[in-house]
Amino acid sequence: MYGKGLRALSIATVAAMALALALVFFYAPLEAEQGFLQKIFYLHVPLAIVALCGFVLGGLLAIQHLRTREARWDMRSYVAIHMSLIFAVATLITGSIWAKGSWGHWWVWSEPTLVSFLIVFLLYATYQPLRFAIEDPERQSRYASVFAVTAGAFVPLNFIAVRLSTAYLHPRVLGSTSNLPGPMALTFVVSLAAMALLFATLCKYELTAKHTRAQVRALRRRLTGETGAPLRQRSAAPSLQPTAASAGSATGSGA
Amino acid sequence: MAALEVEGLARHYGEREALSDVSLSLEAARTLVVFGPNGAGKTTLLRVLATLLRPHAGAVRVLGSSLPDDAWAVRGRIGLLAHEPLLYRELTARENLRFHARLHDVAEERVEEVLEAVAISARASEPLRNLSRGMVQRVAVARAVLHDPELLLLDEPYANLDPAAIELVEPLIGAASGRTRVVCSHDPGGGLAEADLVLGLRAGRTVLLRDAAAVQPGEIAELYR
Amino acid sequence: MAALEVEGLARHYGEREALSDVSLSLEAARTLVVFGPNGAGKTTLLRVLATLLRPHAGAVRVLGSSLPDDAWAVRGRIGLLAHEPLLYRELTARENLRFHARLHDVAEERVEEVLEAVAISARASEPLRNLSRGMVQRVAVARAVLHDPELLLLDEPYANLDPAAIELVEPLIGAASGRTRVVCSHDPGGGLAEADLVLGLRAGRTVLLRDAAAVQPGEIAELYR
Amino acid sequence: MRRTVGALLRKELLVELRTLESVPGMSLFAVTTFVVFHFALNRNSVDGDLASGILWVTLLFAAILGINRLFVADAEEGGFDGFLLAPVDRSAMLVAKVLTLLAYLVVLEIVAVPAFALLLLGPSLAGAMPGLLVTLALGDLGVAVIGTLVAALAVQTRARDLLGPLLALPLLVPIVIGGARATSPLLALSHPTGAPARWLLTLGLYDLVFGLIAYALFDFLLED
Amino acid sequence: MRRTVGALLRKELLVELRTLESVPGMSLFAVTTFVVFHFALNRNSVDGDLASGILWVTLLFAAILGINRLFVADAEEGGFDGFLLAPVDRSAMLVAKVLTLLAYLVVLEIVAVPAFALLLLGPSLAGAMPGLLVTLALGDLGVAVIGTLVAALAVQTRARDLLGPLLALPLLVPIVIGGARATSPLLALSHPTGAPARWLLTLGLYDLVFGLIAYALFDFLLED
Ligand code: HEM
Ligand SMILES: Nc1ncnc2c1ncn2[C@@H]1O[C@H](COP(=O)(O)OP(=O)(O)OP(=O)(O)O)[C@@H](O)[C@H]1O
Ligand SMILES: Nc1ncnc2c1ncn2[C@@H]1O[C@H](COP(=O)(O)OP(=O)(O)OP(=O)(O)O)[C@@H](O)[C@H]1O
Ligand SMILES: [Mg+2]
Ligand SMILES: [Mg+2]
Repeated sequence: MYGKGLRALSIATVAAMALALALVFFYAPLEAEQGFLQKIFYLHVPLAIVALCGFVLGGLLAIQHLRTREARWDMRSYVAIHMSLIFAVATLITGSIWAKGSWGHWWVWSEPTLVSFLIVFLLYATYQPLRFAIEDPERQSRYASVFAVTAGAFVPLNFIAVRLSTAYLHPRVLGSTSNLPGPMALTFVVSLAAMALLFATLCKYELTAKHTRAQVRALRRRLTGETGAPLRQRSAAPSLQPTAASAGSATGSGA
Repeated sequence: MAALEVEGLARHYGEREALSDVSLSLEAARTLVVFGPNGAGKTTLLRVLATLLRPHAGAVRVLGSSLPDDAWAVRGRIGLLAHEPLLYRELTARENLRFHARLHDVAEERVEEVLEAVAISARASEPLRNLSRGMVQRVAVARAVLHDPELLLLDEPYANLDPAAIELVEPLIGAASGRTRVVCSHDPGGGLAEADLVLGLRAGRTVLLRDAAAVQPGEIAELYR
Repeated sequence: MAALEVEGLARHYGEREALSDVSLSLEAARTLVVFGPNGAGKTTLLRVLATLLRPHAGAVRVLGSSLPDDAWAVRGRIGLLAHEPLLYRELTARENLRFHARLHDVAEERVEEVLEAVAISARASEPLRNLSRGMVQRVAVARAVLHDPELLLLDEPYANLDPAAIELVEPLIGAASGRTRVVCSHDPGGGLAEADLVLGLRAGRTVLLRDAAAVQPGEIAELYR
Repeated sequence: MRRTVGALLRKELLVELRTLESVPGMSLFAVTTFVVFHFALNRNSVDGDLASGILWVTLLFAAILGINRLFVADAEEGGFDGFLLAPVDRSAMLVAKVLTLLAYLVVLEIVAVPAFALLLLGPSLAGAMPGLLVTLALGDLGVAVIGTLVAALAVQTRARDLLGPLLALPLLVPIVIGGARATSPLLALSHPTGAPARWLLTLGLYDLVFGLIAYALFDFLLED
Repeated sequence: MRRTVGALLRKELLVELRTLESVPGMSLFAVTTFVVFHFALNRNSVDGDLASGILWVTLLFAAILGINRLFVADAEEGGFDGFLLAPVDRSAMLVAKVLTLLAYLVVLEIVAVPAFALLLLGPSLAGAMPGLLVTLALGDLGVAVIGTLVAALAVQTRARDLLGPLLALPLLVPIVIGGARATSPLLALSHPTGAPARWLLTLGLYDLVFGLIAYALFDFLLED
């Protein structure tokens, strides 16, 4: 059931990525000051935006998990944050490349956006270690969700605090597209959409893979018993417990 | 209505099943004794009944409230004596009990009363870490009965107690206390003697559930084979 | 020569006397069972004999070496089973025992051997914190006998063990092991049965010291009065 | 709830008095840090940004030492389970721990701020005092709330000593920013002014938001 | 002795690995700390005295965290007694714990120093490297020895967290001040020079004295 729609989504993503690439290289005009390097903008900014939204999304999914206690919401929250972390690393790398190219430094402190992004990244970098350090899967998912909600709320708050701290604001985040020249704005919007699609597709892939693996394990354990499949090693990733299944069989058989 | 009603209870830790499909029902003021080899799931069962662990499947009703949803309603009517004393080692016996008395809204006099009952009054002003193991166990007994619970959950309650102490705590946690009790035991003879109902667990599954009067000692020995 | 010779031993914690003027002597391959109410000083005596606590007065000779000066010579020939398992909860049973095997310069095969002997092999790769209380106690037994000690010091060794486990560890720490043993017990019947020599302590003082054959069960009950 | 919080606070006080685990260590760490800066900077006085920065970073580090110990006694001895068995509102634990941590921080500052004035600070504290008190109070509140949440998260993990600081540091960055920025005009050598209302407001809002979050989430950390 | 130290180190490593991969944890920790400093001090780059002060205070903080947890696992579970029962040289415990703490500090520095250079430090590290390495090595050694001694003392007196930081901090002050003084000329913006021999010598002597003291005293600490 997890695999459903995956193909359509993948195709849409590939198409959108292709379109975005085409626009970036053949349609969007060359920026006067920075030249070709500016093209990284269409990668860097969508990555950053999607990563941040992904973090917040992870928090929202975690709220759902805390409310319903269903393992699948924790799984979704985990996947969203996991993907966002990867996107965040990509943002930091592309941003650094851009910074080196246009300012001559790999890192500058005067950009509040960069710094607050770094803080958010540092916070989320503890997500996996936190999960890994808790062995009991239930407690792991509960604690991870508490973390995800807290950190999700922290993302916007932190941006506000950091922005306030710096008098001048260099990159005009999000609102800035309005002052872009038309073709650039269009290219940017398409790139952003493609990036969001990519995020969704990758999440879905990971979810499907995890779910399939869990089902295979459950089947194997049911067929061969404990000896057939050794207990799952401790891991930071959530496990989809065969809770519902075993509960069903338990009540079914009676006593 | 039964004090304890469990139907198809299951609980696992990760992929390890600690309890599966356990069903039982216990009338008020009676004693259920749980036997089973090490790792059978006795402690897990007790912790589920004590509202400290959520059941993963099945219906559990304790003193008329179903867990985990109405757990708040039965806390305070349950007394748990676990493997660990659930006390602060840095505090004295009296301080520990006073803390619990406040949490349970019990009068302070009751603290002195139970301290007296487990014969630890003379040492009640020393941090627990300076007491011997058996003395700490006595304080743990005092804690478990401090709020006069209706249901007692006892995990090998007599471990580390000397014979005199066992007699001493009898009116508090023994059959004579008149409370509903669930006792985990490794002592086939003693356990059977105080039981009304016997539950035998093996690897988390029920292998014996019968009125104590109908249980042969050999059947309990059989459990450990 | 006697395996254990204690003469006028005293030990206090701060101003509290835990042991005073305890004297005894135990031949090799025999069993001394120590009875006494909670807080009598049994654990303290064991820890002194195990070289973990210094005697404050008196002469103590263990396996021919006098404590505390020659303690280094007897460590490694003593196996202690204390109230706490003396193991790392984060490590698995196997890792814990391998650690001790290295400290005692024992071959790694011996680790598997004792794991097998206490029937914990199947769970030997899980951190101890995931094991049930009785399983941890089994690992503690394995640790105590890992280096094949001449003298066993056992503090309520059967607590938390199921009857099958008690049988299982019998060849390791029971009378059949052929080792010199000092056992603290709260079980008058069982304790007396395995004793060669009986020591009764009350508030740190010797109130009974006699060959087990000459001890009446009533005398032990008397100790707890 | 009042009664429960009272009982918990009493217990915390007893444990801390018995063990002196947190407060002395925190205070001494702060003083030592000032001594180190005093010698390292090779300067007898600092002011403005540098002064407020050193003050806040030191307080933050000292706070983290306290955060790391906050729940250890409860987790180790099964005190958590004891509390969970009582028929009381679980949020009482949050409130009590926040108040405990707050008390630690206040004691810490009673020691650390005069020490700072003595060892490092150039301008006199007298005029800055009211503003400083307000800023510290707002900062402390935030640190206490976030610290308690983080401590509860970290204590049940195996790596609590490392995870606690790791989780706490980023979450506390906005407080340090707000606190340091609000304090620095107070400690300026020339023309000290009041604490900027903007920053006090930011701190207050941050406290409020995280107070609500902690209140909503804390129960989940106590379960099972 | 070699075998015993090996066994102990192996155990430490296992416990550590079981808890958290400390290297990533430590790197995160270092980076976050410097971000905090950046905000608190409101500076984009530091040099000289201030830089060396920040570096050493960070180190001090990490050291206190490390010292606090050094013997916790052993004391809690009676692992200490298990060790004491073995027929081995007790100084092995000292050596193993010093090495453990040293490893902890070295790992921290391997990630913290480059992070510091990248994030905060004005002048380039290239020229300062040899001097810095020597200073850090001497400082670490002292911190490790004193930390172990104090942690052992604290754990035995059953009041570990009271005595841990309380004893460690005053004893560490000379090291941190010496280290900071020795480092600051290395990090100067203009005319960086080598680490002053005077301070290195002081550090070395201090290490030596405490090494001897620790070696002489450690057996007593482990008794009873
Ligand atoms: C390590 C992280 C980052 C680095 C090194 C970096 C670097 C840069 C650079 C060099 C520019 C070009 C500025 C110019 O036009 O001269 C830029 C622009 C921009 N960045 Fe980033 N960035 C980073 C993170 C982020 C994040 C997290 C966001 C989003 C929330 C972001 C959003 C933007 C936006 C919107 C622009 C466009 C500004 C404009 O309209 O020119 N960046 N970034
Ligand atoms: N926290 C935990 N994490 C993982 N597994 C656990 C945990 N606690 C218990 N278990 C496992 O669950 C099973 C049942 O444990 P439980 O403690 O209920 O046994 P028990 O019947 O009380 O045994 P004992 O007689 O030894 O006390 C055991 O296999 C045990 O290893
Ligand atoms: N660390 C300590 N500090 C102070 N007093 C202690 C300490 N350990 C034990 N005692 C005291 O010494 C006395 C003897 O204690 P010990 O543990 O030897 O008793 P025990 O005979 O083993 O009792 P139990 O049967 O309860 O295990 C007790 O009064 C106890 O309170
Ligand atoms: Mg149990
Ligand atoms: Mg004892």
